[in-house]
Amino acid sequence: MSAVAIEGVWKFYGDYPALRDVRLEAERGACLALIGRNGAGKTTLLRVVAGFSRPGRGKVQIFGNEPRETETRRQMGFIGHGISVYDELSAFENLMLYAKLYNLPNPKKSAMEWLERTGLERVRNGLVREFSRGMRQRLAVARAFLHEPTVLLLDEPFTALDDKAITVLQKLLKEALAAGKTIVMSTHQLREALELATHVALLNRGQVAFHGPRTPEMVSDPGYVYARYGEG
Amino acid sequence: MNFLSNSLLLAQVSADDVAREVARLQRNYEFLSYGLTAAWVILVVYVLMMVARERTLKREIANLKAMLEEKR
Amino acid sequence: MGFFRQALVITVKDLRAEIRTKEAINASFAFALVILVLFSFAFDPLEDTTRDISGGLLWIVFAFAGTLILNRSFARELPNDCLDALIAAPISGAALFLGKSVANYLLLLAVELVSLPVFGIFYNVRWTTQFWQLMLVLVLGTWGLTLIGTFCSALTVNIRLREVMLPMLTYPALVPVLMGSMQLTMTLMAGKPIGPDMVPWLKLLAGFDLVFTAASLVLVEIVLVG
Amino acid sequence: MRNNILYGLGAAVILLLVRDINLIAGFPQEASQGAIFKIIFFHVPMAITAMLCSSVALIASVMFLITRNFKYDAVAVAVTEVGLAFLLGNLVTGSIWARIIWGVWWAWDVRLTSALVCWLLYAGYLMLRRAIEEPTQRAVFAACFSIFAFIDVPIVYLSIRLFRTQHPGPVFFTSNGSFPPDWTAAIFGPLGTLMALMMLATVLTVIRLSQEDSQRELDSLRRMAHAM
Repeated sequence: MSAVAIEGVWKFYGDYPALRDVRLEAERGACLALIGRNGAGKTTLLRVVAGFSRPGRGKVQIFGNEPRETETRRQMGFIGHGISVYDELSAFENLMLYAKLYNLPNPKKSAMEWLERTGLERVRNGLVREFSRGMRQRLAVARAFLHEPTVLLLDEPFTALDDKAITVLQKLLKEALAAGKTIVMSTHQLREALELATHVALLNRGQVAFHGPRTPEMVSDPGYVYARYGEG
Repeated sequence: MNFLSNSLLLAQVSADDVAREVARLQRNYEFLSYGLTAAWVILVVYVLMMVARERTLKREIANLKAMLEEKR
Repeated sequence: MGFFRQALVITVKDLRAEIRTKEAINASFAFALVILVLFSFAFDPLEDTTRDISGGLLWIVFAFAGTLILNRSFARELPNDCLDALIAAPISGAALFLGKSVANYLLLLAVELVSLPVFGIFYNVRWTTQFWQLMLVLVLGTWGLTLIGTFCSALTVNIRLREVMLPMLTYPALVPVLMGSMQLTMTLMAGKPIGPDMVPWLKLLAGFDLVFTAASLVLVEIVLVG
Repeated sequence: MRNNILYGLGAAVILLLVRDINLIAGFPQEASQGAIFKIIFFHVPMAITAMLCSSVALIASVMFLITRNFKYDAVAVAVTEVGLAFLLGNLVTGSIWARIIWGVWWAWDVRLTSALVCWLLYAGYLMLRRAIEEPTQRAVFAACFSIFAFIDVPIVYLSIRLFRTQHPGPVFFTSNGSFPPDWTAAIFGPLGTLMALMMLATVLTVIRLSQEDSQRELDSLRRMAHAM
């Protein structure tokens, strides 16, 4: 059974199909990079996979389950455009909040552990409002990894990050892949993403224009996929 | 019998009463006509609003289609 | 983790964030104060007739002040896309909604409890004579107000003109709650206890609260996930 | 085809209304209220049509939430808007009637007030729709609000009835024959004003529905232009 299976998904905005019959799969331990132009449907697709919006037709399965099932949600981690932590709370309080929501056995221990792994343990009682951009982003990463998800959904993960955050994230993602977790990410930063990716899917106007394993050519020339499979 | 009682009643009313009654009836009719006119005016205005919307919709669709052609 | 514990976690989070900034609660209380003062120009505060309608004034103040708190409720989730993370977390939309409603409820109750003595002083009303019955009305009426308000706050969260839309949607829907609370409060402010003739109003308030608690808990999942 | 049926229905409505107005003009005046009482022949059926519209809106909204078919969403908007127009007619005629009978334009009586609150609620529905741009979200949120509004209306009515009872009780279907049977037939009969107004509402709804189709075409064109 594949970790993430997208089976003939259509998503409509009114009558306009933002996704047309998308069929993709990602095995356990695979990293699928979704590439494509702005408005090609990458974010829409990720949101459907994450269960934030329902597909108009077709279905998404995470280890054979619906994305909105409670058990599935426990296995999924999502990093979107925003950092999804509260400015008015401290770093520690933010992580404690999510640890409790995910019903972790020892919320305090998990929160402390992830503060350490993202290098935030010294500022754990500072309010997020006073954090620098990089610190906020590292906290966002800690928030997403806190409950040890087995499926990671990342929407443009490298876009707004500073160097330190990119290093932290890449290290964590590599560890996750090595541990057999599954990653689906949409990206503009072809170089960083293609280094990690095992598979690549090119979306064009809501359709899958190309889907296959990542080849060495793609890494050496990030424009390769676009050039080869086109932009219509 | 009916005629008799009616004429008896009529004999008791003064000219003032008659005038007041006529005025009341007239006011009644006037307001009835206001009411009915208002009801129909509302519906007609609604229909006119729909026509106007139809027009703007058509125009916007035409504009957008032209723009999409242009972009292609 | 149980449904109510999840709701509690959300409530605590909202209250903590609000108490750190005090944005909504300060604005709400200041607004209540201003309206109380303005009303004193519209109606002579020392006349007996004013005291008769003072219960009504009070609830208008609460409804206005409440909107400020309710507006912030879901808007607080916007800046960092926090709502996404909450929806992704394994808790039901109903628990999320209940938690937020309770947080708003407590905040609004706090504003109301602070406004009451001020109101008593300004309008020379002895509001403490039927204290516990007044509290009962406050508890029931405010729950109806927050419930409808929080639901509409979720509906209007990402539209332009949110601040205008929320009162437009909530106030007409709140007519039964406001009317009931006003009637009861007017009686209590006059120093009379709730007699048998006023019991239907209490029933109406309780019924409204029950019906809409059920309806919004059922519908909110659809609103949040689409 | 659809247009022909529509024109036919429209013509039938006009004929029916002409017939009814003729009939009503021929009726004698009501004993205590005089000519103004005849406003009831439009005042009441307008209210009933509006109520029916809100029920249809509820059913359409629920059906939309279950099936996610935008046809139902279109029905819900169309019917709500037409219902609002009819309810406004009901309010205005009621107000004019009140001016004669009670001497004031607005009496704050139970039914008038609940109708007004109902009107405000559904006007809020339309405003909410205008404010939301994304079509799916617009339809979902509007459907939820419509359900809320529908639940609210009876409670509003109940509360206002508790508040004051000043309106003359319902005059139909009671045995004290102040309302003759041929008058009842002029409203509720198969050729009565109620039927005529309901047909009119249907015609308007169908026209509004086709506009909603154009609206959706417009939405998708916008989205397409945005994506390019």
